[in-house]
Amino acid sequence: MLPEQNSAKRNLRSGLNLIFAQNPVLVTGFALAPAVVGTFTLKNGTGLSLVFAMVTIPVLFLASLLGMLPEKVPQFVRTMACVGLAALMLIPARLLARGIAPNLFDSLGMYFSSMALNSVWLLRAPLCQEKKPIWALWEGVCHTIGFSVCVLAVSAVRELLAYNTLWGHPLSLPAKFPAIAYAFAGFIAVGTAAAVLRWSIDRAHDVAGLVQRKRKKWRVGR
Amino acid sequence: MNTLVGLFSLLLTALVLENAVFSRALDLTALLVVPFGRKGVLLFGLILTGVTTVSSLAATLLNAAIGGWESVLYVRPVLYILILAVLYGLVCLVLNWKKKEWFSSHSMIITIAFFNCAAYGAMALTVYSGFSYLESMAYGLGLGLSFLLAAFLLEQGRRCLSICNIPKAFRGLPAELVYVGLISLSLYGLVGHQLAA
Amino acid sequence: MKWVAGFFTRGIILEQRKEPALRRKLRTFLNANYAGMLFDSNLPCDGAALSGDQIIEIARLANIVDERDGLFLHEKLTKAKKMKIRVAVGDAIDDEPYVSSQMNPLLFLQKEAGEGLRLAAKAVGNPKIYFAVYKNLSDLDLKTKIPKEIDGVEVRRIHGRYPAEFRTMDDFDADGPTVLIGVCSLIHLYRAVYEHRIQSTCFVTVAGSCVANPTNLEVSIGMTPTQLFERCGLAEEPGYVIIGGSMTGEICEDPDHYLVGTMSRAVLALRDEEKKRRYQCIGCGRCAEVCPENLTPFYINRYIELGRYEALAFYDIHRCIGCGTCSYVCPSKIDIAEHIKQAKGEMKRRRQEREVG
Amino acid sequence: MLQQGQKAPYVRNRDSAFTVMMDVVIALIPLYFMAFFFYGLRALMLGLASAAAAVVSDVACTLLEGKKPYPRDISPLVTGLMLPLMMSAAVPYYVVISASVFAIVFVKHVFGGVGQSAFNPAAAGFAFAVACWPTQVFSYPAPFSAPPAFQAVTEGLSSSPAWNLFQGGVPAEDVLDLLLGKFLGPMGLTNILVLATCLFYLLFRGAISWQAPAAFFGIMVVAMLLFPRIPDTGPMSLVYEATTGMWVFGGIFMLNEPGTLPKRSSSRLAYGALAAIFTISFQRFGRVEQTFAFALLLTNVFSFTLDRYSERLLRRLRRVYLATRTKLSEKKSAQRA
Repeated sequence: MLPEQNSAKRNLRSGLNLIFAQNPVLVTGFALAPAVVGTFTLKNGTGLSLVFAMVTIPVLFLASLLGMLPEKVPQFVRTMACVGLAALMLIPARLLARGIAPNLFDSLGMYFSSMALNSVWLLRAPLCQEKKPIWALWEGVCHTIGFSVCVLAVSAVRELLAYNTLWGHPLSLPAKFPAIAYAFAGFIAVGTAAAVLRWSIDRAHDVAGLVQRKRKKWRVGR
Repeated sequence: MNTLVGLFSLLLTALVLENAVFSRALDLTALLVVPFGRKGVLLFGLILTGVTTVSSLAATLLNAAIGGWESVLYVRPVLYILILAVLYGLVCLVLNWKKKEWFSSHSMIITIAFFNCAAYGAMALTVYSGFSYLESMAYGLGLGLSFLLAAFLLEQGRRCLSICNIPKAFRGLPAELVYVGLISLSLYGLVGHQLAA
Repeated sequence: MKWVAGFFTRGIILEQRKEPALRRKLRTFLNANYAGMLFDSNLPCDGAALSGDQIIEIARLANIVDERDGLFLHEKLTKAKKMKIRVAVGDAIDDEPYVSSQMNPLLFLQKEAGEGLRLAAKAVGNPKIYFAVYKNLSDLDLKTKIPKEIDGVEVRRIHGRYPAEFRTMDDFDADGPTVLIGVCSLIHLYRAVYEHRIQSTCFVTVAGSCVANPTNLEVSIGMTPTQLFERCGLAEEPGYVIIGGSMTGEICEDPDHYLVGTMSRAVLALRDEEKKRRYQCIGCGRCAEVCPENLTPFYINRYIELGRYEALAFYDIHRCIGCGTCSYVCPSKIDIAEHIKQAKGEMKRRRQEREVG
Repeated sequence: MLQQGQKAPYVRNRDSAFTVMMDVVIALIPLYFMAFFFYGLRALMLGLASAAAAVVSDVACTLLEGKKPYPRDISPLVTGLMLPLMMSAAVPYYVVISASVFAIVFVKHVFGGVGQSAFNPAAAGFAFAVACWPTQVFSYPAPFSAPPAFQAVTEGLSSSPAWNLFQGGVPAEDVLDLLLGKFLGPMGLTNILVLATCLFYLLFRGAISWQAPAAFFGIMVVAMLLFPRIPDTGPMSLVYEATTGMWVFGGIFMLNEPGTLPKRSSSRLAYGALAAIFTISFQRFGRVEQTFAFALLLTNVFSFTLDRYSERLLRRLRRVYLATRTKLSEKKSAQRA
């Protein structure tokens, strides 16, 4: 374990960054498949966030624990162990999903189960092996929040436009765009969301820079 | 002869109509984000094709074995993934034994090629459609090749986008997503009115 | 080869706008102190009595510069003699609009031009001789007739669309190695041989939308554009002044002090009536349709704008002859030719830096 | 110097981006005239709404990108005017408006605006409308039925002969009616004679080049004649397909959209051929009755590639040509010596 991998301040900050500035879906581009196709209703989005949380947090934690194993154990064995855990976590996730909506699993189809193989933990697990379990857990939580923010926002907008409903409750809007529920609109929606996020981060940076400069000026002036 | 034509049309269906990337967004991360390079994408696609072919066959076999046992419903996806894990373990063992250096430099590509939505999707879709053994293999093959087709189209798209004056917010991933989305829209003319499952 | 260079050429059909300068008589406009400077030589003032080497020697003594490429005529002739030239062509092509400073002297000083060409031919070993004149002069006056033969020398017309000068070689290539010599320098050669005159003048077209009486002038080297405009009269204040052709010439920033030289060929005072509107490139690809070298200026320009110079080699940017047809046709009024010129300079600079560093 | 910043060449062509696009707008006017003739005021109002939506969203996007709007750039107008012509005259206003907003925002401006669009905005806008509201776009009022200008049209709508063809049947319409455009169909593109006139106008004005449409129409006509998809003779199949299909309009207006068309003439030929092949295969295997717009979107992907391969071929030919020329001249001089 490397010491700089485990400094508290650094880990806290990098975790919080995952929510917006380093959003796993919109900025880094992980786990795009469910975020693109599965997010045509808000319920689906919630279900995806749920299964993401159920899979990613424990698996990253496990990866960090596996990091304590001796060097001799080859990497692919650790990966297999993680895959096994991820697969098993699908069962409780599915039971919980029934609580949200009875037909959630069917409406998500294969995307529900394929979340067990999401690229977030696949690509992050080797790095989490160097971390303390607590920080791996923190990273998993932050990844989940980042993923949920993106997926919930996209799915809410898509449900509103495609069906004029939100969580199944009808709302009156001037026009219905049924095609927004299709895959192609998912691509465009996620792409646009990524652009909007990037644009707002840029603006936020501008504002922060302005504030800092002003503060400096004020100090110099005194 | 008839079966051959049927298999071929199934392969084409998987290749174009139900293209892994454009109609289901499978493996989009590997296509858009992971920096494989051109050769890496080709290697990835080939391994993926092998994985989808073998795993869809395995899924069909498994399904025949466990049959219509209702309470197995919750376990089925878990079993699919465990099959993948076993296949992965076997391949890694062999490679680790025979070609250690090549394996250590390409282990990331192999890992991602085994564990992704496309490999899982091939298994789930073949079982869902109730294909026979040959059909499921043809479908898995088509699904893997469809990734290569999408990678080829996206390569052209990237070149085209590289000389476009794209607004700053859209540069990179967002523009590529919209690009894939518009190709997907063009394939809507073939597929027609349906939701991806 | 000929049909390739004729009908199937790529390029543009230009309004030539050579009239009225072309039909007007060639006038002289000389500085008193320069006129009639002679060089010392005891060679006879008779072309028939001179040998080839003596003619080259006279060209050297008279300091004649070929207005076509800026080379000294004697150097050019020596080189041509070594190459065993089969064809010598008096170049009066003038394919750019407004410019007629080679055709006009050819038409009005026929004897001098013809004799000059024969002298030059003698100097390089008696090849076949022709004059070359551009063919597509659609808006000529009825009075102006370009004869089939000038002083016993056949006049060949260069067919095809605008950038015609660069493929003149192809038209004569069938007969063997060819040398192209500007008509103005041939006239000066004649004068040097028969009168022992040093070249102290050059032929210049003064034209453009702001010039009251467009004329071809024989002027002393070293006059300023302002003086020439005074001679020909200005109808209105010029928007900008150009030295050289209207397609490839350069802006003259300071017409009061610029000195007109052998290579100037034309001094144009122009003024754009409309405000020049710039658009974004709409990607129509007309530049690729007209490019005489069959390049794709669209992509070249796009890569230059993006600053990706490494991609330019693929598009064969070094084959660009700088004719400006792409900028001419561009409906978005983008200065593609200028961009390519700058990019070439930039690439050269970078290459040198790499070699040094 | 009164005028500054002039660059060589100092004489320029009179055509400008404005006139090039204005030619397309002028070519669209007779189609609107036909639409007005058949369907009255509603046709014009649809065009106006769509064009206004396109222009407004274009200006908004330009401002959002932090650029100055340029009023002489009328490319959104062209896109906006093309879109309603392809739809039924009874289509609700929100369909055309959202189609043109989609075309401008997500197809044109995402990829950098005018001249840089990777996909044809009008085709994408139409495809979006079809994906969203296939019934509204494809159910047509009868000609001269005078649908109300502003209210929603719900009655007297039925499918067009293109639907019959799509189902594998032979249309029942009179051939003369088909040729004159008097049948149920998209509001602006039923009259093939007017479309042909537009094609010749655009070709004559130089607003479009001949290569892409020549290859496209050549292959389409041959395919329709030799391989009819309905149980009828080749010429009749051609008449049916050409009059009812959108590909004639598309091959004239959408295929030649300058931003997406390849730049080299040889690749334009290949591009037209590719578009034709995709259109035909989409017709045969697709599940939408008008497939040209979708096929064109797929063709657009290859535009840059075709140019690149054409350039590569040209480079090779150029080098071979130069090498043989020097060899020939060397041989000649050797013979002389």
